[in-house]
Amino acid sequence: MTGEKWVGKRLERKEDLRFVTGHGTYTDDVTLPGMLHAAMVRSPHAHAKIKSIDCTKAQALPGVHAVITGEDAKKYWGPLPKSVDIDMKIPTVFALAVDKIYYMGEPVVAVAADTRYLAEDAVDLIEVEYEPLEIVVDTEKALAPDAPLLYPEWGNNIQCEWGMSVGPVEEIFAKADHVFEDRIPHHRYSGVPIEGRAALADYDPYNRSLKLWCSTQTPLIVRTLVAQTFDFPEHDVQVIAPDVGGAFGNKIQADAEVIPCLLSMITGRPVKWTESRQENLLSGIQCRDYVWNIKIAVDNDGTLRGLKGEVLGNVGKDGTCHAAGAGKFLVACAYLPGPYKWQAYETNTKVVVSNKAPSGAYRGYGKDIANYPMEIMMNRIADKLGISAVDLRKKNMIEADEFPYQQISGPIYDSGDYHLCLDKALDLIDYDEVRARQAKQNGKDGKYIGVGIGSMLEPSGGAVPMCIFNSYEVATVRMMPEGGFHVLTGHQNIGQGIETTLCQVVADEMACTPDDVRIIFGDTNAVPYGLGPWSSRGATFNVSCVVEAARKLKTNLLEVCANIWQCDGAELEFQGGAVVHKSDTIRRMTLKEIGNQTHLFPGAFGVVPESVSNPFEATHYWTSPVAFWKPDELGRISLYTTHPSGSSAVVVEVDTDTGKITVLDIAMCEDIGTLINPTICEGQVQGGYVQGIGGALLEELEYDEYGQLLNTDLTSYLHPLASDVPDVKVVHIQSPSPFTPLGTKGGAEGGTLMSCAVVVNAVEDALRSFDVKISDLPLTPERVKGLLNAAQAKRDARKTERERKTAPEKTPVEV
Amino acid sequence: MPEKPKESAKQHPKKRRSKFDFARPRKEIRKEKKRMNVTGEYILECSKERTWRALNDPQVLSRCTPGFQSMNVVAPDHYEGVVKVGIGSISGTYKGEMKLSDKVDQEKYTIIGEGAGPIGIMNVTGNIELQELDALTTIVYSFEARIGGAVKGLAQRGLIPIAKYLIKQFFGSLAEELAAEKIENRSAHIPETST
Amino acid sequence: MNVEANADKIEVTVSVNGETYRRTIEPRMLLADFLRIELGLTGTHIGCEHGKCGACTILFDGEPIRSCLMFAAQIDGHELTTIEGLAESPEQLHPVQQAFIDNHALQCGFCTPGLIMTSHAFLEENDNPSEAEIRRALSGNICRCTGYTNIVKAVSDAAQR
Amino acid sequence: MKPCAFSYVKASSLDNLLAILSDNSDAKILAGGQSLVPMMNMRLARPEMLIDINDVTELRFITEEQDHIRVGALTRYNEIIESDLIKAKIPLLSDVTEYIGYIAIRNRGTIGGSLVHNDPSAEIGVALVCLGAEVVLVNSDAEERVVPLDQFFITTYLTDIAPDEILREIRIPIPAAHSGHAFKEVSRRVGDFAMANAAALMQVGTGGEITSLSFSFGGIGDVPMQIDLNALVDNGPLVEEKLDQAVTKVLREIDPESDNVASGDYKKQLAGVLLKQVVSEAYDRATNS
Repeated sequence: MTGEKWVGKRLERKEDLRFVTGHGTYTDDVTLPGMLHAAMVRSPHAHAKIKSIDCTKAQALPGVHAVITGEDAKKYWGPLPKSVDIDMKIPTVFALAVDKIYYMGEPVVAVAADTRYLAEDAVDLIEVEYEPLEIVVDTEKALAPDAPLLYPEWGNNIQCEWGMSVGPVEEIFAKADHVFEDRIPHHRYSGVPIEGRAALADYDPYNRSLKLWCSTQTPLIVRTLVAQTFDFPEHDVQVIAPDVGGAFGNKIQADAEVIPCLLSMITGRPVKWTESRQENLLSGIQCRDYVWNIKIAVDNDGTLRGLKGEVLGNVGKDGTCHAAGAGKFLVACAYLPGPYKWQAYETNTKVVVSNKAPSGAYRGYGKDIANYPMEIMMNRIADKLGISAVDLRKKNMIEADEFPYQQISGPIYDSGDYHLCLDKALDLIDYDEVRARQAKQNGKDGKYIGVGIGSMLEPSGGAVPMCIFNSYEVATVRMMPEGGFHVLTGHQNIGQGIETTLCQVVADEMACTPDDVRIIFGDTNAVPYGLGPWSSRGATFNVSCVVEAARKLKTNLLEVCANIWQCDGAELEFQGGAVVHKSDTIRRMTLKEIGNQTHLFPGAFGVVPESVSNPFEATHYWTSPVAFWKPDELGRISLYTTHPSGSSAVVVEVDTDTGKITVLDIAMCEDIGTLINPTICEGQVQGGYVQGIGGALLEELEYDEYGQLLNTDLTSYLHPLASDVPDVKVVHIQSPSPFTPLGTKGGAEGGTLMSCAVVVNAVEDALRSFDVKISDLPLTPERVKGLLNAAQAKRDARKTERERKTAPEKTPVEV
Repeated sequence: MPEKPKESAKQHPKKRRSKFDFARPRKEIRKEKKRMNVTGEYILECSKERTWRALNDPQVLSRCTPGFQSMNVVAPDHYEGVVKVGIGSISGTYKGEMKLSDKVDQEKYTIIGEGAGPIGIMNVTGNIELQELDALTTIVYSFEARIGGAVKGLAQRGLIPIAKYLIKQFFGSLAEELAAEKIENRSAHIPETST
Repeated sequence: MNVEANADKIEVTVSVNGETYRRTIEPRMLLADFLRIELGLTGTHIGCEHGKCGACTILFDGEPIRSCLMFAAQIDGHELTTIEGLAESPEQLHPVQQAFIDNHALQCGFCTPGLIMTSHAFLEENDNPSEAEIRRALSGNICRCTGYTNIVKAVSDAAQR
Repeated sequence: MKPCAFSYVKASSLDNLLAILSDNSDAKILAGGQSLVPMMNMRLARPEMLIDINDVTELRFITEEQDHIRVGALTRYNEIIESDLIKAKIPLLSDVTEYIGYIAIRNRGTIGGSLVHNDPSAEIGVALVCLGAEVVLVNSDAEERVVPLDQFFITTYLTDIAPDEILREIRIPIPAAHSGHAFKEVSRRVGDFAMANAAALMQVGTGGEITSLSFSFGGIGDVPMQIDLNALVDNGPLVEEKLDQAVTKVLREIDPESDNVASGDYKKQLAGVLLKQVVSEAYDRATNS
């Protein structure tokens, strides 16, 4: 008999009890004796010289303990260290502005006072004189020869350029039956978690140490960056990441988090900074914001031939130091080909700086940028060729028997069944029924139903070269004398449930129950160096190193038992919370007995054979078996280990009177290989999908031409509400990855990175009879109504035109 | 504001020059939506000459400008002072300066005002033109204001109506000034309330 | 400008989760901060401080309110219930709390206390709500993680308990 | 985002409130606080003194008096929604109040506060203008002032209330029996500022002709605005083209300003849509009542 298996079970989450009772501990919940509170003066200008700063009134205010400007802060710290540098220009930027302002909301002066209230009073008393400079916010205008420069020494506003060309591009484009081209822009928005950033710094001059509680996904990376910023010994820095109230990629750097550290060093007291919502929207990490110019060569029968994509990315002040935003456009170029087969591919990107807030990561990190234009083009091309968008996709998707498949851009796709995913998504939404309903309803009472579909790739576990996010993971599995286990990991619980899933994984390896395991994370003094959750890497990197570490420990413990019983380790196995002899099952030792014997009585000396180096714990370093950085003969690299995939469909209703869009139905089929906890995996898709819908319909960080952010509160930055979406139906198929020990792949981003395109497709489908083409997002009612009006005007014009002419005009083939 | 359809390759296959040269009609439309312009006329029962004198008298200007709390003359036609602007519950004190330029005697001038305070920044540019018609002087005005900083997001909501209201107040007080040359300090009182 | 923070302090006596507290506070102290800082009840979270996100929702004399839009000065003599006051014991959770766990209605858990307080109050009024009614009732609480599907399930599940 | 310091006074009664107010006319009234406190937290509002009127129970009532209903200024949205009297006599008001914010907001927000704050698309104002309500103001000398609501609103965020005055109550004429009403609004999400909204109240004669019709827009002008639709009154049964003519006429007359939720042009389009929908719905209700 074999013991119960935990991987694959819909286990309730171990972490939930503390959350539903209000006993979670988020950074702002931590209070230290003598703690001060930080607040910052933020620039109302988007681009300006700092002429003068007068802090005297603020310094005089009772209860204020420190007031420091960017200039003075240079005595304590250096520029923010770069976190990515793939042939990128690295600007010298500080966490507090020095001399110059680059975006509205940039911190200029920092204050520490007895209370946050007082700190904000002090901020009010600080007078800063600015000399406004010419502003550039628009991506394309930033490239104009006469554009104002953020960093004059660069000579332009381009932070990096990158490109590749594979296959006989020009020849294929010349020969193809059609070339479709389009300009596809995408607006700026971000994760905007309900818990903003928060950091509590405690510098101890007597212990020469710095302790930092911080709401972050990556405590160890933050430790390194903080140490580098202050040129402070990293081994004297401790970062503690308690519960994190949502992150989504926004919390993977040390940016403003260094400011409370600075204030604590100055005052010698603990200083807490809890980002207000206004601060979070102004300068919390922002994302998206790009424009594609895309060309696709295709034959009459729908066979995709060649692909050309040029993407302009806008990273605001910078995308390398405040946060690693610049890298996502390289990922976008690597994955534009998506789940489809191509014969030629050419791409390049220009990453542009502007007077907007710094750009970082948000659920997708380039995979969304790759997916959005491709999935929209697929539908538009299908329309033009008069074939169904489903058939066009299926015709060009990589077949299930072709894996592992090296995509033309370099990545090696591990496993999947793209066709099956698409079919399942269509079944789930009852595609044919919707089409029928659509045919019946559309045109009546001004309401139009549309169904959008899309497919996606969700590369998991990026290993980016020349970047602190270069991917590897280390875990230690440790046995207690009483038989239970600790898993020590640099991974972080940000809501994705590792306190449950990792226990399931270890329970299977050690033949115990999840309750016999506790995950130790979020304390850099307790765990091995690891990179944390981003790029959906948990199920690829973290799970894999935990599994391997557990297996190492297992082997050692079998050796110990074999030594005790004087038999061969191969005759023993873990089973039902014990080690048993396969043939002689009377021989049975519970984990508790093993723990006791090795640790206590008689103790290691008596039972541990020389062959076993360490019976108490095992550590494993896991890195990708397939990612390669050394460019191959075509200059291609492969950065992601596993390639989850999926398809989804959405039904919308457009009210043509008001332009308002209602999402009626959402269905997604995802393939992330082996599922550890299906309930949690579905939750990731459901939440992710709704974030993408927010981007398509509601959310925007909109800057006016003066660089003023127009969405500085939650009445103007619109998260999706419960009343804005229907249930998200999710199914999974499982194509285990050959590259991970359990066949697992990451699954945190698929919903987000594809839903935006699917919604746009659905709306264009609903308004097909108006021949409406969507460009700008989000699809506000006003914007949709505007498109409808324009379409009507166009239609009327054409009508009169036709009446004039006798011969009907011939319409060109391009989209 | 309804958008023009995006120009696609369909309409102008030849138009594309460099690969990053895309057609973009949108920005201009946006401006209209975000900018704040107020134009209008105000008729005074008095001569152009007297109106012009009043409009150039710092004392009169400071008395008539709603919320003006203090003003001193830096140079001819260049004043600095403190204005307390209230928009319902929203109220902010701005330190700022005001310049009169492009003067044509008894015809017109341009006002350029800048202010900054804890809740944000404010820039106002206004043109004022005088026309006389039998003993009546018509003041034709056009103002463009823009605000920035924390106040921006919320204030946008009531901005134009409030600006119109404040401008009316200004000319109202000016009319009174001219009617009876009585001196009396005024400031815009805007009731502050809550839900 | 009024920056002196010493606008005379005032004393409030309030009952929170059945316990009576007396504190002397600045008039401007927000109720949410009072609960978190003065009483150490950090289960009430602050997400926006302008009434949109709902993370700070608590019960004021039995009715759900935004604790970021009230001043502690206003609660003198009133009764409050926060998320900490809902469960009998760690073993004996409130039906809504249990339903949230059973239906995986939370991920990062930050919005959860506000959502549970709102749902609890809503179910007191309407013990057999439709999905549409639930979605409307929860529209004042933003959850960024779950996409709401499981929260709606949890609330209708709790209604049946 | 923490408010500036202020001094705080709790008014115990209306007289006490008026007394305090007469000595501190710069003070701000704290009622529900659902609009004021956010602005204070963002430091856009910096009152030096708050007068908390939440204990002034004399301002919290709903009573019927001959031909009208009196609602105390401190009456909370949820109390209006739950009031059987209002459900029975002024269903329009109950319906409209449901649109305001969220449960937690409706538990605190007050009808008086909403009117004095005067957001151009506040549902309550639009409904009450449609209903022809009046506000009763009192000052420290206990002088009363009764002002029709449409005159009370000056412009966005501004009303005709003096610094020493307090809004005591709202008087709402009870619509004749068998009136038909309707309210609709277009907003981005549930509980957001409406881009536009509209309310209608009408009676229909036996011949299917409209005998009286009151209609108001919110979000279209700088304050809730009454719209003259007399062309539709005593003009036979309501038919599509009559309504279309009315819409065309109204759209010629209005010129909405752009604000942070929608441009003027779009609001104008919404106005047309809402007018048509709301009038037809009210007509159906009136004819079937």
